[in-house]
Amino acid sequence: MADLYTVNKSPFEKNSLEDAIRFSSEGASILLIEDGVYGAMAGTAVSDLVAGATGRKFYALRADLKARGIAEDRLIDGVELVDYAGFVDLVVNHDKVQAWL
Amino acid sequence: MADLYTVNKSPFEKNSLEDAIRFSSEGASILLIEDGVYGAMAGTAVSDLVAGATGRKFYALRADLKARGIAEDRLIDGVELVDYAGFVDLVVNHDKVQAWL
Amino acid sequence: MKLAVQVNEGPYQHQATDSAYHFTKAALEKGHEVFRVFFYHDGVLNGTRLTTPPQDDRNIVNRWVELAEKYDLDLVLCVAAAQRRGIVDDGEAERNGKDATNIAPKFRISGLGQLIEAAIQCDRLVVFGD
Amino acid sequence: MKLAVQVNEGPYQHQATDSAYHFTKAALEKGHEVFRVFFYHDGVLNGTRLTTPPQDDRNIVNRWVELAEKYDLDLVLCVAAAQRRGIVDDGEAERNGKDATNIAPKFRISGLGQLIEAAIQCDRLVVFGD
Amino acid sequence: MSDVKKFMYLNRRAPYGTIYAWESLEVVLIGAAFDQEVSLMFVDDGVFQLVKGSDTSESDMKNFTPTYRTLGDYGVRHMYVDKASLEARGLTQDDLIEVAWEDWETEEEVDNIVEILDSKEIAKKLEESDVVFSF
Amino acid sequence: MSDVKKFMYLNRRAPYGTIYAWESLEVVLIGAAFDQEVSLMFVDDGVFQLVKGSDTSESDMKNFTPTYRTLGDYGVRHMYVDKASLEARGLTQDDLIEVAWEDWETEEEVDNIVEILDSKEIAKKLEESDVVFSF
Repeated sequence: MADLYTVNKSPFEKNSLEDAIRFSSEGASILLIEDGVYGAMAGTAVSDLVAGATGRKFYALRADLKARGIAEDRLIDGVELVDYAGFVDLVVNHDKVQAWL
Repeated sequence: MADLYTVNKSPFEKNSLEDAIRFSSEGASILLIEDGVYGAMAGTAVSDLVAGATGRKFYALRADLKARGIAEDRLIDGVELVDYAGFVDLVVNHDKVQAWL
Repeated sequence: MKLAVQVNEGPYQHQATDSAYHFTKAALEKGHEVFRVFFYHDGVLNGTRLTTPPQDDRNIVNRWVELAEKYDLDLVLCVAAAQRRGIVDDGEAERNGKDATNIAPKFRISGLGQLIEAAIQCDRLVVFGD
Repeated sequence: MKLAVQVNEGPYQHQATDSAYHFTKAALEKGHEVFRVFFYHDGVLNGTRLTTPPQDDRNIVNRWVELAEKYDLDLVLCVAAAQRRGIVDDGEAERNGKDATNIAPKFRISGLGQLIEAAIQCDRLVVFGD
Repeated sequence: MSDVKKFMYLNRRAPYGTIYAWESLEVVLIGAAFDQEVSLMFVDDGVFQLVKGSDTSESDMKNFTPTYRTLGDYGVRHMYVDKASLEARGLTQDDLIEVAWEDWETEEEVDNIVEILDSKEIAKKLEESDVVFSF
Repeated sequence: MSDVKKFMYLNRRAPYGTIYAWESLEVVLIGAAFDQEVSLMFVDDGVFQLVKGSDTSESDMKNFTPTYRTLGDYGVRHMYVDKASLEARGLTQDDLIEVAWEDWETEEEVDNIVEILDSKEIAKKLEESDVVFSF
């Protein structure tokens, strides 16, 4: 197993996503929630953070994407959407959770 | 007269200082308070923001520098220190105040 | 699995409290044990019974109370954080000479040790904050 | 000169309330008129009388109260923000069926129009926030 | 100074993650009663406030995005968007809501008061304002 | 799982501008009673928490910087600092406070448990922890 990282900050506003990637080990999962879901958008100035992070699996909370009007066809390839039940499963199926606020 | 910009965010954490410089006009004054005072430090990765901003006058709140252990000899040349009374004078002596939070 | 949840922010100002609620609810509905929800920093402001949110918006405090009633959930407000921010139960009112209380039902005020204990006892700690 | 001050954050969590207080005090000591201090967002939490900060720390609420007593300062909490966050005076308690109040002396609850009015009336608006 | 002041509301935060966008909007709505000259500025993550298609049904939050569309009726005359902030987020004007405006007395109409400006133009608008509200 | 867990406190915020640094420290102090294996990590503006020479006399805030020096007495075994964060802020280890540690039973002593690590080492420390506290 590996760790689950949660990121709730817009990558345009704070470096939490960058940190989560930098300090995570191969095999880690990174879940984007709240304003963190902006990091899942393709075609932005920071898309390469997620698109270029090999060996990490990315998830985004669907409820938070929808609230912000981000359609699924705007997402970076490979980002998987979860609901809160899926969030719980991710927590259970990883060694521990690291919140990068 | 010109506008006074207040910046209270660390320039390592948010782009408020960069914005205040970008959206200010020649002759503007920029006052660094709270975590914003880290923008006044010389020799950092973001020192050029202040050091390279021509036509703007920079101030920093002394109480906030001291609380953070930033000695005066660590500051960028030309940054002027003020106390809260000086903060009030700056507000009075400019057209208006723009808070870049 | 046994989970602990930490909430660092107050209601409405930051979505962290919403995320914590929905996560906790989903975990309980899936049959996991939520050992404790520990409210720290401005998070203690989730535990006031004096809020009156607009009719067309969610009632964050009541949601917690209802979840606690349904699942016998342990909602703990850090005493030090609560004192700084004015969240008071009967005991605190007496100790600190306050003339009113504002704590919501199902919440209790206790020490930081309750967070440490939760972290020791539980399989996972999940933190929600700004 | 006539000044208005807006405070967006609660006490202790963020230094914005400290900055607002020290600025307001300095302005009054210099002989300026502070027409109103308007508390918005979590800023309304500055107006609770139920805080008990540690003895070795500043008492943010009492500082505002003492400043208001000395200079007859108008401290206004936004009603909509106060309802969301559980700050209640007698009128609000009656209107919303609350069994307690927690507003501190010298603070009053009123509408957002008080902020707009202050911005119109004053020579400068100074905003403190997160 | 004239009776009418130029108010500028400076919005730099994403919606929903924090309450600032919504409570700022509440000030604009209330402020309509005061007959000032009102503009809104959207910079940094603030541009996300105007993105179309918000659906909060799964998150149980109040959806306030539609309220922006009505601002023309609340006396808001200009809504400015920072070009650089928009581009950095991969957005274009097509992604943003439209806000119509009409002067009931002169019958002057504007289909959409949402306008994209560059940094220099924004600096000028800020400088020309009498009061800047930040949230 | 053994009786003793590895606790990691992750600190990423500057002191004094917000309360997170101070209230996080309060958890560490209380946590000493629980005999876990405790480490603190300082990343991003969190490295500013350890800067020497704080003087809050003009700002009327509680000066908690000296409390970090005592953490060795509260069972904290390691304090790690991110090298990249430190360098970006123009700081060196000389700018940081020192924290001594002593094991009263074995008489083992460490003059300073504040240690600068690179990203890879930090990732490893985080991964080896059992619980990560974020504030």
